[in-house]
Amino acid sequence: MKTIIQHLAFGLLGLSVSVTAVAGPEEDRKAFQNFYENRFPDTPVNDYQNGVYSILPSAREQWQSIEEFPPYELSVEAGEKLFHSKFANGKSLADCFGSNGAVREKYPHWDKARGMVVTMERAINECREANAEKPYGLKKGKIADVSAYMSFNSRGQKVNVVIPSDDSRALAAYEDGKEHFYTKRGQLNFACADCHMYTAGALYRADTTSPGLGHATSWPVFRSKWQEMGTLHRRFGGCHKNIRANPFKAQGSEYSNLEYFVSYMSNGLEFNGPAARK
Amino acid sequence: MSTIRIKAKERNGLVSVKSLMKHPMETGLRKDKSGKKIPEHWIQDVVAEANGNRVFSVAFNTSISKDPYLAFAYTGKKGDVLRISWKDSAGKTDSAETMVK
Amino acid sequence: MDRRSVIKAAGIFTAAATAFLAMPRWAFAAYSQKAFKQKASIDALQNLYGSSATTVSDKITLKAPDIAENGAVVPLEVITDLKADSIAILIEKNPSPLAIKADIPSGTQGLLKTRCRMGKTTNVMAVVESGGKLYTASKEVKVTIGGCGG
Amino acid sequence: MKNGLRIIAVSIALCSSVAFGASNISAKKAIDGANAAYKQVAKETSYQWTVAVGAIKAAKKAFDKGNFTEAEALAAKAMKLVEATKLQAKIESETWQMRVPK
Repeated sequence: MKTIIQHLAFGLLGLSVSVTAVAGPEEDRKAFQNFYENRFPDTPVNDYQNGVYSILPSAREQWQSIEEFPPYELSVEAGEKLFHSKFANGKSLADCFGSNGAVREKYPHWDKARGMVVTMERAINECREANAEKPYGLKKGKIADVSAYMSFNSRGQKVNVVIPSDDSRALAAYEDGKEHFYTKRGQLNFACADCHMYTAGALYRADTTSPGLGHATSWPVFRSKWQEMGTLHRRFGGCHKNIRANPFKAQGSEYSNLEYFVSYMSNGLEFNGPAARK
Repeated sequence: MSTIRIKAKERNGLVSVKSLMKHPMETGLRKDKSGKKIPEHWIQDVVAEANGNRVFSVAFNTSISKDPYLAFAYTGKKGDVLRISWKDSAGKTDSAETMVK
Repeated sequence: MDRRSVIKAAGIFTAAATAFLAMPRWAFAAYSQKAFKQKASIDALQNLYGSSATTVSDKITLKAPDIAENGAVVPLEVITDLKADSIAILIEKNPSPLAIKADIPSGTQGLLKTRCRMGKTTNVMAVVESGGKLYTASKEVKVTIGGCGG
Repeated sequence: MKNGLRIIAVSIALCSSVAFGASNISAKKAIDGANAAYKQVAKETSYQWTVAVGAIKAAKKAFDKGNFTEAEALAAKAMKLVEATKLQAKIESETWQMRVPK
C-alpha cells in the first residue's frame, strides 16, 4: 500500500531514483504539525483553529471582544434564510444538505466520478444548479452567508480529509496543492510556507502572519478589512495579490487543490467557522 | 426584520445586555468608486428600556464602527422585557424587543 | 453551543417585535450636534458639560488595545466604581474627538462597551461624570496601516 | 568641468532619442512581444505577476496617447518582469521540495 503511494509520488514529482524515501500525505501531516508544535510550544494544537490569535496574545484580546457579539452572526441568520428558502421547483438547499446543513466535515472531498476536489462552496452551487437555479458568486455575499450558516451548525466537527488510495488522481491533486503551498510566487517571491510556516508570527510591515496549521478550519470569515464576509478562496486571492502574483479563479482547480492540501494538514482539528478576523 | 440584535442575560440581579445594530455608519469622509463623497449617515441616539423604564441611553458620533456594538448592564431580572431603539441622522428609527434570560 | 439557540430566540423576538414597534416610549435625547462636531477634545467637553475641568481618577478603567488590529473596529470598554451619571469617550486625534456619550440612570452599572474608528495613533480618553464633576482615564492606542492584512 | 560633461551627456541622450526614438511600429512590436511572452509563461507555468500585467497595460495606455518612447520602455520593463517570472517558475520547479518539512 505504502509502496504504491511512494511509487505514484515518485512518478508525479518527476523525480529520478533517489535513496531517500518520499513521504506520503500522513507523514507530511505529522511533519507539518510537528513543525508548528516546535515553533510555538505554548500553543495547544486545538488552538490553531483560531488563526493568528493562537500565537498573538495582544490581538487575541481584541478578537475575543469582537467575538462577544461577532458580526458574522448576521451572516449566519441571512444564510439560514437562504438555506431554507424554496427554489422555483419547490426544493431547497436542505434537500441537498439535510435539515440544518451540518455537513462541513464532508468537505473538501475527492469526487472520483469527476476526478476533482469538491469544496463545500462548490457543492452549494452545484445543488442550486441541479435544481435549475443560478449559482451564487464565489467569493462573498450569499455563498458566504450560506456557508456561514452551514459551518456554524457544523461547529465542533473534526477536519477529516481523505485521500482515497484507489484513485491516483486524488493523490495528484493533493500533491498539486502541496507544491502550490511550498512554491514561491509573485514579484515578492514568497511561498505560502515562507509567511505562514517558516516566519509565521513575524511582522510583515504592520501585520503578524498566522500559522498555516488551522488555516482552513474557520471559514467563511468576517474580515474587518473587508467589512463583510468572504470565502477561503477570496482570501487565497488576496494573499496572492499581496505578493504581486495574479490570483487564480475561486473554485478553480488551483485553489481547490490548495484547500485540499491545507485542510489535510489540519486533519484532527475542529471546524469552528464562521470566524472574525482583522 | 429588525436591524437590531439583542442578547440579555441576568446573573446575580444584574442584566448584561449586548446589542448589535446593522447600520452603515457613513462618516461623510468615504468616497464611492466614482470618487464622489458618500454623505454622512449615522445612528445618533440609542435608548434602552426595561419594562418601559429607561435603563440606558447613548449618543453616537460618526466614529462609532459600522454595525455599532453596544454593551451595558443594569439591575434587573429574568423575564424583563428589554427594548432597544435607535434614531439616525436621516430621521429613521428602528426598535427591537427581547426577553431577559 | 447554546449560542445557536440564543440567535434563534433573538431572531424570533426581534421579528415579532418590529411588527408593532416604531418608537421607544422614552423620547430620544436632544442630540448634541455641536459637541459632536468639535475639532478639539477640550471644546467638545465644554459643549457637552459646560466645563472642561477634569480630574484623573484611578476608579476608572479604560480597556483599549495597545496596538489596534484594525483602526476601523477598535474595541473599547469603560468601567468605573464611581457613581456615574454619564460616560463619554473621546478619541483625541479623530477629526471630531467625541465618539460616544452614554447617560447612566441610577440602577445601571458604570459600564460602557463599544467599537470605534481611529484614523491614526491617538490618545483615548474616558470621561465619567459623577456628582457634577468630570473624572478621566486615558490610554494611547497605536494604529498601524499596511501589511498583508491591513 | 563636471557640468560640461553633464551637458554633453544630456545632449547625447536627447539626440539619440530623436535619432533612435521609438516609432509606433517598434513600440507596438515591443508591446505585442511582452504580451505574448506573458501569456506563454502563464500558460506553461501558471506563474503570473500582477506587476507584469500592470506594465503591459501602462504601455498600451502610453501607446494610445502617442507616447511611443514611453510605451516601448514600459513594454521592455514588462518583458523583464516576464523573464523574471519564467526564471522563478524554473527555479521553483526544481527547488520547492526543499521547503517541505521532513
